[in-house]
Amino acid sequence: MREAGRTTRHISVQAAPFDLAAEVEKLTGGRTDIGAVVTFTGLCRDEAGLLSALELEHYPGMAEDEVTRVVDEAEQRWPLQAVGVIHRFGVIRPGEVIVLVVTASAHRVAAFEAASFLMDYLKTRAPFWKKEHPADGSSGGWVEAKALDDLAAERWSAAKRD
Amino acid sequence: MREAGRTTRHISVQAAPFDLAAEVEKLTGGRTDIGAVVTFTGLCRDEAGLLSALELEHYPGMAEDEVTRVVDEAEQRWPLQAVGVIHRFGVIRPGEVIVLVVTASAHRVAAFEAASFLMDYLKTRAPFWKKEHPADGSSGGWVEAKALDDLAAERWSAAKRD
Amino acid sequence: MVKLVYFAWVRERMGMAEEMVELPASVQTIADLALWLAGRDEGAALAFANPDVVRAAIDKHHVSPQTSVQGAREIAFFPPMTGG
Amino acid sequence: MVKLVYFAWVRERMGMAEEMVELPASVQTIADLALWLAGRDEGAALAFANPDVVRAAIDKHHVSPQTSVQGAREIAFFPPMTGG
Repeated sequence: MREAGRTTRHISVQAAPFDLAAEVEKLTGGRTDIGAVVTFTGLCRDEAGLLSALELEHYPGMAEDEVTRVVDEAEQRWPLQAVGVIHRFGVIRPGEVIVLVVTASAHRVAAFEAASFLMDYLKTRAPFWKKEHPADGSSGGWVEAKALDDLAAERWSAAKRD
Repeated sequence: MREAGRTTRHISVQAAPFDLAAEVEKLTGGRTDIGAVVTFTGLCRDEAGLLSALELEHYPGMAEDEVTRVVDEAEQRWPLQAVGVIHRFGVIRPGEVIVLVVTASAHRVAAFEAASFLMDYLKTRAPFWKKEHPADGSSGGWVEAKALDDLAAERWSAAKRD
Repeated sequence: MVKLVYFAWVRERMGMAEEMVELPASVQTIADLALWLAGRDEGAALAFANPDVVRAAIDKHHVSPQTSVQGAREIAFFPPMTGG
Repeated sequence: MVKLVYFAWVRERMGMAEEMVELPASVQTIADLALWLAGRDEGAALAFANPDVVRAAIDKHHVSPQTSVQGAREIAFFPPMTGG
């Protein structure tokens, strides 16, 4: 896991909560070659009290595969020493974590860009769907995909062409 | 600390190590309005075994003031719900943390951009200087500022003019 | 026989999570399959009412509407993703 | 009297971390002060050998070489920052 030139990686699609510090430690602990670690944590918001929970449906098998393909692409684009993605499914309450991305590199720009890229690509490519459970007990609906998320993902294609 | 519209902040210039998870919890724990948390951790590298430690000199008083001014500017540019900066001084060994930036926002782009901005500005504005202690016991020298870091900071001025 | 799987509101409108079907010879592409499914009943018609919105995967890889369904073992239909 | 403080290699070349000085009337700006200090001895000359590289702060705010030193209580000289 720790040889020079190899990227330590941890990918998981799971229902269970997880611990930020433990995940970072798992990826970077004991190493002295890492200069920069960026983490992104995506949480469930209560939308000013309107939301009691999000329910995340996923495509078992494809979710893991697609996250892996996105991580592969990030590793090809940036010199990463470690990369981790955990994406949860099932019922997630406000304040709970939905997704974690961790990137580690010798330098900060690679770590920042790779983490931002991973989130943009996961948003538009990983097969997960959010359903809202309103606090008033009504039936709720599926969260609509945002055109802005597609644009965010597309800027990485533009960057590649430059 | 937790009213709507107020940004929770924690700024510290200190010699002591700190705990990533505890700092994130301090800034975001118990809240249900945060959608995205980005952390940046900058660590001391051993430069393939050549370095035994970095010694960080700082300008007491001005370091805290300047970090505060940089955080003020980030808060003006992005809608942040919480922001934290911890910068250490003194002798720091490979694998140890030098700096931590935490940003929290309702949406991921603000959290990513603000964290990246904070690091670029801290690099070029916060009065800290790194001296290298080589592993072979020789006297070592001061780390030179990188022109690239100035360029990284300047792109935020360009972005403002757009 | 090919396995069809549905997710999110496509699943709800189809009224099922998966099914095994024998594709007629006229169904060559993902777009053909969507059109064929839409003609089956009211729920399916609603699921594919706006075929540009529905996404598809063959054997757990994203594909475009023009992709051939030949050799597919599992074909999935679902709305645009909203994870992350 | 004004307090001068030095950091990193400016401190090492000046041979001190701080000092109290009475500025002559000819020293109006940060650039004037750097030039005046550089004339004092060999170490100071080395510290300010490339005045474009040395940064300054007045009362803990970054300033440019053209900034007036009038009213300053504490003036700092240091190399470009390398924190973060």
